Amino acid sequence: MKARVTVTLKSGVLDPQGKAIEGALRSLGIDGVAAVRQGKVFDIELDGGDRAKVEALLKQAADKLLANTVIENYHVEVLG
Amino acid sequence: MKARVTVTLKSGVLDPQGKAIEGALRSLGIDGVAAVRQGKVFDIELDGGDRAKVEALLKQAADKLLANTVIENYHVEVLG
Amino acid sequence: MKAAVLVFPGINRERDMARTLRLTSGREPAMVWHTEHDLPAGTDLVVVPGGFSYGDYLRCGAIAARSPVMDAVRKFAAGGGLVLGVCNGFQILCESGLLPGVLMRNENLRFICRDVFLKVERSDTPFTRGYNAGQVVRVPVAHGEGNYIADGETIARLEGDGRVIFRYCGPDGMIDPDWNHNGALNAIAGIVNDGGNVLGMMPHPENHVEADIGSTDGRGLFAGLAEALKKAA
Amino acid sequence: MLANDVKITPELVAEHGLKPDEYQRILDLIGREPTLTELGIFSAMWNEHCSYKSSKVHLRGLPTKAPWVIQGPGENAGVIDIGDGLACVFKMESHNHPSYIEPYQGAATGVGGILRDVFTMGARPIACLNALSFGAPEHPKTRHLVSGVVAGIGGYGNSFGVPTVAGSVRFHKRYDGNILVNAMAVGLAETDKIFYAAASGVGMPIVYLGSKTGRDGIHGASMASAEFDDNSEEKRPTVQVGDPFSEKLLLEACLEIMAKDCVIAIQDMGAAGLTSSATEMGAKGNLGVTLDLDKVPCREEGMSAYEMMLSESQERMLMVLKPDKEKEAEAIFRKWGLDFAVVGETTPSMRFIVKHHGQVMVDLPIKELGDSAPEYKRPFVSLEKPAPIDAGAIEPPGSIADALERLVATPDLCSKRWVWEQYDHIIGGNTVQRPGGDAAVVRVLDGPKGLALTTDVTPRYCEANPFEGGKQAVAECWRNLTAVGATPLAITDNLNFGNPERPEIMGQFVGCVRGIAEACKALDFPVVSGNVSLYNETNGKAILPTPSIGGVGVIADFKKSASLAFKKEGEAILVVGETTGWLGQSIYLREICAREEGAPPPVDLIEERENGEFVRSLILDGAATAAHDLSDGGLLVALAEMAMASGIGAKLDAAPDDIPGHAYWFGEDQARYIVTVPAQAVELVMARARKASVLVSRIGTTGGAAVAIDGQRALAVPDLNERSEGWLPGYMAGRD
Ligand SMILES: Nc1ncnc2c1ncn2[C@@H]1O[C@H](COP(=O)(O)OP(=O)(O)O)[C@@H](O)[C@H]1O
Ligand SMILES: [Mg+2]
Repeated sequence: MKARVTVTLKSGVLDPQGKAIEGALRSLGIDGVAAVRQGKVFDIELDGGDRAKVEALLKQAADKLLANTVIENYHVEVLG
Repeated sequence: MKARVTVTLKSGVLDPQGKAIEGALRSLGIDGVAAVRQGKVFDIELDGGDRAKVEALLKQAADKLLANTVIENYHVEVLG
Repeated sequence: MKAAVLVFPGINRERDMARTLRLTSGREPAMVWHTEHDLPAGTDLVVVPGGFSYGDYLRCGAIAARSPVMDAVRKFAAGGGLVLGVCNGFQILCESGLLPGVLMRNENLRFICRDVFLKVERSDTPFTRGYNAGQVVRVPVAHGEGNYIADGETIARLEGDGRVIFRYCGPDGMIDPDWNHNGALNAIAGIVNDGGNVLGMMPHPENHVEADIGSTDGRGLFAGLAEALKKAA
Repeated sequence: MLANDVKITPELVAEHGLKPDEYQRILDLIGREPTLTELGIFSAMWNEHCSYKSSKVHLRGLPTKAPWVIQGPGENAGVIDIGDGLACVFKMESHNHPSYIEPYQGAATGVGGILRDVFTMGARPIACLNALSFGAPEHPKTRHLVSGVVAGIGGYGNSFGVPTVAGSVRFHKRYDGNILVNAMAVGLAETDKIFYAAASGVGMPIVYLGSKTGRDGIHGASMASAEFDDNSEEKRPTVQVGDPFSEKLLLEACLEIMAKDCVIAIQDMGAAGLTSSATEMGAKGNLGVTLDLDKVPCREEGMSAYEMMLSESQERMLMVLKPDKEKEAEAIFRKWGLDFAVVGETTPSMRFIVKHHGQVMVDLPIKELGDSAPEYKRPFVSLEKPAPIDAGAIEPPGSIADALERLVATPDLCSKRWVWEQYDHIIGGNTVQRPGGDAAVVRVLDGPKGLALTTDVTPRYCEANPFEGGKQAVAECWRNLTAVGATPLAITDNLNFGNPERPEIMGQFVGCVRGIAEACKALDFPVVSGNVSLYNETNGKAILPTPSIGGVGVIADFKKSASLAFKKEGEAILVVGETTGWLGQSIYLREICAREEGAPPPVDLIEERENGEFVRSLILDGAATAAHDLSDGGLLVALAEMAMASGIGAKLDAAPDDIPGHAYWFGEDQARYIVTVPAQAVELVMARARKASVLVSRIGTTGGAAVAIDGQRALAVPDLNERSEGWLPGYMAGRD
């Protein structure tokens, strides 16, 4: 079973990375970029096939490890 | 207009971070994790509303900067 | 030796590098700002120093590799000019396509600052003529992403062509996973391009050029370069 | 006209951490109800963190002057003259609560903040240090906190490009719910090019520089002074995110415009951001300030005046520029890609006025805002001091060797390599003595001068006897600088305590401060900067009193500095100072006997000074080949450290008959050092000691591959090393 956990910064939290990338895109001549926020994805392969169980497991993983819930949100998607 | 560029490691490329997270998940007692690969997402806000144009622009941005195409794949998704 | 040291926003070892170039060649290098389109006339060595260009925020060295000055460096290298990239400089050279491969997070995912031992694989390059082949030198590393990786074909080519110049080793010169602090493939610490005129390396020879501060093991690289360039001139 | 949109209720006042009488003080001061923004401003300016309201009266007792002090406490950082037209600028500051809530960002922004304090004064940072106190290793959060804090300190300093050269790490259950993260930064400037916060001249442009303002850390300053409870994890969004890249640009841009003589006054935006920086510049210069918030560069939309005034977004500065240099300064900031905006001006009115969307949101008397902050003489009691313990009544270990084996692998005494290898400690190319010794030594410019740097405190001594503990912290700091051959010059202090509203905590505070003052006076070692962190409690349980002392010393020729590693086989090992076998409050008692009891070792400051001066003279004239001060773990732990650092063993005489063996080897008598000298020099050194009335005794000889006490099992140096090096990595990897 495959799943993807996407971790993004909460809105309002400073994103130095996004800011630097924004600037770099502009100086590369890529116009029209108003804002960039950088996040992470984790592509995870799991043994076992119970969708609901896997989802619960990954929420736990995100809470405990993959996301820093003080400043980040996450989203779990089981791809089957 | 909003878009998301997702950058993932090509298969075959070693991912020390993913490997470490794999181990960490196991030691947290999260069972059944067979493999983890870490990637990045860029949430981008753009001025201008031509979907096709925005898509082309972002492909260019990914090719030029956001992805290192030697080791990474990317995927552009215009969310409207 | 007319060295040019590139300065990108966020670079932080440019002063260390400039001091070392001055100490070892007797000549003050030119500091070149990233927005420049040309290198100073007469430049015979380009140095891309260490640091955190652009905070290393996207991928290490990625943003700096796309600065205007790097076009000038590419041209300079294509003409056979000598280019040395150290630490972030190595990462920038890889990102700019001047060297193959990438530098990933250290295997233990932590930043590591310590002295390491390097085996000098060849002494017949302008960068290593100050050393003997097989010599072991002690120099510091200070990086979070120095784990060199490339695809199998590239590694085979690098090894086949003798383009691996420095390797992490034990004090006795043995290549041993215990002494490969960042997990680099084949313990690779430094490589050259196929022309042999562009060197990228993770360790900091510029921080070991004085007996009272660390050691003098890094001197050979700079002294050798100065000599090579004197001969060429 | 003041826009008084929100009714100020007692609940709102309480939420702002202001007591009813403090609110009354505000009403009396301004003669009307404050606006919400004004209330926010008062709460930020009058909280403990900014106003020092509980500590001020006691801090006045600290000695702050010496001929070499250029700037004592009161500016962003202290400044001392180190000769040759150079000044050393330094300060230590805590980021305790933010680091508990978000260890990486909390610690990182702590480093960012203290670096800003130093370069605001015109100094280029040349070194960082840190003093860390974590909970018990077995506490479920400790590992996560250690990992995050260390990565955060490294993450910021490494990227910014300053070497982190020394520090301390301790573990104790009393920090379980409230860790301490104290960061110190040290910079260099020319003595005649120091920059200060006081504005001067009316109608001068006030310029905002650096990163944009977001809603980061609003109430951050208040949080730093609020006692923790179990709900504290709910306060998370107030955590700021650090951006070392922007700060590095800010550093370069600031130093560049300072060199071009553009700056009249400068103040960084730290706690209470725009509010405290703007009012301080005005108040110190006897001027009013008017700010127009419509000009403030913002990262988020729709920020209110309240939010902008209290935001603690990092990497920002406020400056008063010379009007004719404004364009030049702006060009420099643009070159570095930083925001630059004129956001206000100085006025003759002595009022602090803030406008937003054309409305006056704040109109307050600028001087009184800071000067009228409440000041408390809080009641304090001194608890009864524990009596000294008779060493003879303390059970001996199975064997001295067993005890040493255990001690070198205890959390407090083991090697901290796992920590400092994550810090770039060599960038700059000036680190003469790296972490792992008594004090770091950093070359000044191209030499030959060097600076010695260290942080010290022994909290268990402070708890048992605050006055003696305060003295000891200063003395140990002085001793560590001396042990590398430096002349100690001045300190910064970071006073971490519990809730000052409890008389017994206030008693600890007062006792420690008095002890610090006494030692500073006796050792000519003034306090030039510092920071107070109170309310370090969880559910009413206070931390151990922890006044971290950061010391700076100077050595004329860095090449003469001594290190603790044995240099050669066959050299004589000498102990300087008197050994009585003091086991009260010792590490031995705690780790081997599981008792935290007794009086801590007293510090005789005259002896401290005499012994130190003697050791320094041995180092500087080349007589001593290695030197190490004695502290936690006493004589045998120190000897083991010298052996481990070198790989050379030691052959040691048996303990004298009149002191129990374990008390002799592990007692923590103060004012002591170990030095090694070539065997043939012993006579001469002994003669010098007699002349200086300093007690010196020979206890053994270097050599062999083991630490071997006559009549005891010998301990191979590599085994000791393995134990000492093994504990922390093993613990962090989850093997415990
Ligand atoms: N957090 C830290 N950062 C940098 N260096 C550290 C840290 N903790 C400990 N060290 C280094 O480890 C060594 C031992 O620390 P400590 O036992 O506190 O020394 P001492 O008792 O001599 O003050 C010192 O060199 C110190 O600088
Ligand atoms: Mg010491």
